[in-house]
Amino acid sequence: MEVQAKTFPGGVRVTHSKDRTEHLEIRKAIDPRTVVIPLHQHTGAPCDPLVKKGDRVLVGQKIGDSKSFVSAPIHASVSGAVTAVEPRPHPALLRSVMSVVIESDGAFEVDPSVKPKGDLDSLSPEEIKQAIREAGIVGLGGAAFPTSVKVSPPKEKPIDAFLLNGAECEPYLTADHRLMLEEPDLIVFGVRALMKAIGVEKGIICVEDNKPDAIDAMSRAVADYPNLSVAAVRAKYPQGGEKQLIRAVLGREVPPPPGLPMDVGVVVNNVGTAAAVATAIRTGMPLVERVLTVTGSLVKEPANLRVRLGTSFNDLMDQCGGLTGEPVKIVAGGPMMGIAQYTTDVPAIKGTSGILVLSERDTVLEDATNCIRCGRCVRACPMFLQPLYIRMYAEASRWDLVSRYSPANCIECGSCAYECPARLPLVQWIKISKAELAAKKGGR
Amino acid sequence: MGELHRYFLIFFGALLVYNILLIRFIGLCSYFGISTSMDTSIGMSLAVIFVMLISSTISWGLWNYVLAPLGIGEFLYIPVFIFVIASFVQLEEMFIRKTAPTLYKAMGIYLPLITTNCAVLAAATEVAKPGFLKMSIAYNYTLPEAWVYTLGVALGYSVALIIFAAIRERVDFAPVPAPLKGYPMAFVTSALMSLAFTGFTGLFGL
Amino acid sequence: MKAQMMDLTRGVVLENPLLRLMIGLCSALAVSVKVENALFMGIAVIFVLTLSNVVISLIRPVTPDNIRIPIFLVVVSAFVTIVDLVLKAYFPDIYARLGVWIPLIVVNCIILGRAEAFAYRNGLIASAMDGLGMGAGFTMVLVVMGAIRELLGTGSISVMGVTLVSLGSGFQAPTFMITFPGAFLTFGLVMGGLNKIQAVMAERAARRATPSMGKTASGGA
Amino acid sequence: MAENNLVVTVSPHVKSPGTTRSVMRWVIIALAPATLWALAAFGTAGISVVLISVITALFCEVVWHNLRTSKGVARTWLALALSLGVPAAGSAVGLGIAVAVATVTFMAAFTFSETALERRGEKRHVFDGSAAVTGLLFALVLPPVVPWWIPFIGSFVAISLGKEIFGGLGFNVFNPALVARAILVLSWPVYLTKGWFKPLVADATSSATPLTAIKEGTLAGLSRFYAPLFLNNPGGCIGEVSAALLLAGGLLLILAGIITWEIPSTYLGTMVVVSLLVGQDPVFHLLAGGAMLGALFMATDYVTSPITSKGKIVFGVGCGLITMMLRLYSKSPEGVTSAILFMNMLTPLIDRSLNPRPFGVSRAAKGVRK
Repeated sequence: MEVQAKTFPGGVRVTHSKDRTEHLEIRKAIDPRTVVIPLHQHTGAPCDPLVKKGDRVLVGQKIGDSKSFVSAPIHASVSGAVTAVEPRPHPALLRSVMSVVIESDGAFEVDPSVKPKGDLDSLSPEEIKQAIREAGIVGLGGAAFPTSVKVSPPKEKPIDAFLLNGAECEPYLTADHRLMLEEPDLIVFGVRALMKAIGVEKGIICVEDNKPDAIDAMSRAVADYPNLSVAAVRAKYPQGGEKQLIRAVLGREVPPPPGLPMDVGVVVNNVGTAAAVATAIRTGMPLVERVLTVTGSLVKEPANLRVRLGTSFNDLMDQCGGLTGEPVKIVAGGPMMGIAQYTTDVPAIKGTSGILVLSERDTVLEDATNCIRCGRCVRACPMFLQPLYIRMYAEASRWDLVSRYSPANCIECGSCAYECPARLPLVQWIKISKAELAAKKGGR
Repeated sequence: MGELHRYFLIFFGALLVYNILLIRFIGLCSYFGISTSMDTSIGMSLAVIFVMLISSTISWGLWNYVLAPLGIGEFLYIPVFIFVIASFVQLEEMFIRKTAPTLYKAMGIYLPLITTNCAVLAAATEVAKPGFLKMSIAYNYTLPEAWVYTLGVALGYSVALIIFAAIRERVDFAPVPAPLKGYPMAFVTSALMSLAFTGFTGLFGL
Repeated sequence: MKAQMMDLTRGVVLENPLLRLMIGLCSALAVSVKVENALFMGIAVIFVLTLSNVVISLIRPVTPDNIRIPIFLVVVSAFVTIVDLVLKAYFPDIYARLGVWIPLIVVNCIILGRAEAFAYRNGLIASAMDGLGMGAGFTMVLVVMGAIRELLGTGSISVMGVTLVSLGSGFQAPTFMITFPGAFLTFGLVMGGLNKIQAVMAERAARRATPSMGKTASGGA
Repeated sequence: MAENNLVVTVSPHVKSPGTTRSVMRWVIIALAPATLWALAAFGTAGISVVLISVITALFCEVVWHNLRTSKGVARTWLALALSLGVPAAGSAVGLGIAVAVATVTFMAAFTFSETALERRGEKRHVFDGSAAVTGLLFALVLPPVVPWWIPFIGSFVAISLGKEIFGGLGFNVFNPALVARAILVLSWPVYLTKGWFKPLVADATSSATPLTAIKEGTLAGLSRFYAPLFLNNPGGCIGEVSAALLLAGGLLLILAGIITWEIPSTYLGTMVVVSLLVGQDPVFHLLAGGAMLGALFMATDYVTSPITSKGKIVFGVGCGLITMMLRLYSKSPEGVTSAILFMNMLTPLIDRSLNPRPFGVSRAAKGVRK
């Protein structure tokens, strides 16, 4: 299917370094003895615990929920006794978060509430949204935004296109790629469920052209659904960004914050999210496990693992043959947007798309030098910003001048800092500017 | 065509080749003070263009119809010009404050500053008693030439001021050596700006 | 007598118009091409400044407050006209070179500044002394700048036809110093140099002032 | 909690291979063919100019670096005094060449010892090669036969006044090499504009370059100059010997992604258009004088040219217009230096007003913020 691959302006060419794991089948991770399940694994209000020390829980049983609309309930991924409900280190928030610690009894008894939700055609959009909300499904691309909120746009914002994000533009990570190869039908079922929930006609599955096998697999899977199609997009980072995918495939641009994709009539979901929705409807099992890639030059046998949520990084790294050297950085997620960890005693959560062990050679630890105004960060920025000025004025704390370059538009994809020959921490300064301007309420 | 060509030469000479700030060094007091921010620079430029055009017209009129015929020009031109300009600016400030408050907000506050601005007086004097620009074309200013000349000087002032404001917005954030911080660095930057303007000496034979 | 001395020296160092208050630049840079020009302009400014200070402080009781600026202007322009005519009569070649900048003394910020800030509020003697001091400070800086630029730019300094100093024929003078950018550069670097000297002196003074506490964190620019 | 020394920094954790040092290395590689060809053409005269200029630039960079980071301040002041005092005293007493050689070797030794010291204990000093590039570029805009102290003082001025006084690399507003050349042209015009051998000139009397010959209208039938100008023009400055090698170097930089196409193409393009309008021979204007060196290596200096592509186009067109205006209507034969300096001055204003269209603001209503 030689359709011309679409792309978006800006962005950077990154070395994929996916070769070590892109041909490995997804393997089921060894069941953990204990799991630590944080009550805040999504964007939005954290959940309140529904269980206490000593309770016995079953697989799929809800152990945390929140009354607020923008939230997603938390479920147990193992059966066993709750040994503690206490703050534990968190891979994304870099501070301790209230978590439920469960000692597994090895039985993995399934909770009675886990029952298939029935046939897709008989389910009404409301029932599908309710199923998604109950299953605690969030965006698995990395943002972890509650899917139930995303699929219920307000009336005055009509949606005319649904994009499935199969770009996976982060180097090293291959989870989505493997998922598309091994379970295309499950994904298509999930896409149809999401589209029915939103009430949108047209669905496009977008895959980067560096994964031709995935494009073929998905094309075969959508063959008998006329309203679904597959679009090849050129492999360029950050193609996986929501706004960049919409611009590349549909040519529309989401307005600056607080603009959302729904403002241009589009909803974008990740491949993993679609699979989780399909599982929730077909088997009734809530989001208790996910596929992630454990890789990096120091990992002896990198792998794509289907992991029960709450398994600690240590266990996952051990079952991949351990490390062949002293790691400099351990990153939760991809190298471009992932978060460097200060300890390995953190659990894999809904938003963890990969565990990356980087050696001295992989990462770059040089000191920053003077900005030589080469303009590469301006050319690289997919949001058409000028990072060098944000940094220059932020360093001098001139927030009035910083707000003129609207740091709030930044999606923190890291393209600018990637390209910067002076190794300046541009993303760090933009994050500081965002916080500073938000605090001052003056920022756009 | 000769007339138009002369206008072009006079305008070009006043704007670039003999830029009033960077080549003739006139009006520097306000130049260094105002250029710390772009908005004030734009406001001041508007005010200077407005005041200079009108005060030059008045001084031209005074010289050709009052001072020169009476032959007292040589002795009284300084007090007369400065008095005219000072009182005119005072009048004009009241006028603008009443009729155009927004315009007043944009440039009004600079009007009193202009009374002590050398550039306005220099332009007014030149229009009356040519010779200060030492341009190679022979000229004794007719009214249109006076306007073209004054417009050239005023725009030259504004261009230099606005460019300098943009540069200072960058140089003020540079780690300049401690003793040079502030005004000394402004002087050195102006030196290099003047170097760029000196590239135009002798252009069009001026 | 002490007060008068204070008025006199203030203009020269503490509140030097050119280097500290940054006023009066209009007539300074253009004139600093030759020491001769600098001297004549300096003397002109001293003359106008001192006398106008005197007159302004004399007529202080009788000047109505709201139109005092135009009155100052008239007084100053009277003296400037005197200078203008004297120069044109007795020193035609100097006048040819300084021609334009003489009338600009009227709007020179120093004169109006001192008139407004000092002469209008103080006695006759004090105003005269202040005018003299300010004029002297202005002239001193102008002459120093003129010397630097003329010596480096042409290789020798000559006043009224008499060459005072010369670097010899072998010296190929960088004529950049007497071009327009040279003026800005000389002023900038001299100002920077002064700041440096002042910082070093302040540091030494701070260190001398607290020898007992050993090497304290020295102040300075 | 296992004891570990994990590094925690903000993302991204991988970076592109390009560093400031590699950028400067690419520029030197791109300049190498034209420089070597010129040195072959001019022999020892050319070589000494380039050597003095580059060594002084590096020495000056080390001096400024030590003073700024107050490392070894005493020995640096001493070295500076020596490097300036010895030549001054020597030339006053007429020692000429001996003093020159002594000063240059002293500077080279001091620079080497400083950088070696730097590498040993302390972390590698940011000797990113930008001083070397400035020194080389400055040498290329000098005529080959000049007194030895011209590249010496010029390089000092280029690094100190052109770059370091603004606070180091990245903060200067004007191209350092051109600042130095402009100051030297104003200081010692006799060495900079005329007086070097010109086998190329039609009549033996005037010793001007082909460009000045045009101005004086003494040159007809320019086409016979294409071949020499393109390949072997000993009439101009060191860098102008072969437009072909400069063009090759420039294209190499564009292909390597070091410089972008906007500035060179709009600069040279505007020159072609203007010379056609005025009825002059465009190819000649491109090949003659500093146009090729200016458009490909001087105007494209990152620090002193605009950031956005719109800004670069305005910059290029501006440079082209001013260069032709100066070449056609002003006294001096060459306009490239003044044109680029003037546009450098406008760059902060251009950058401030020509901002890229914000993402999501409809292309029609382009919200260009002031």
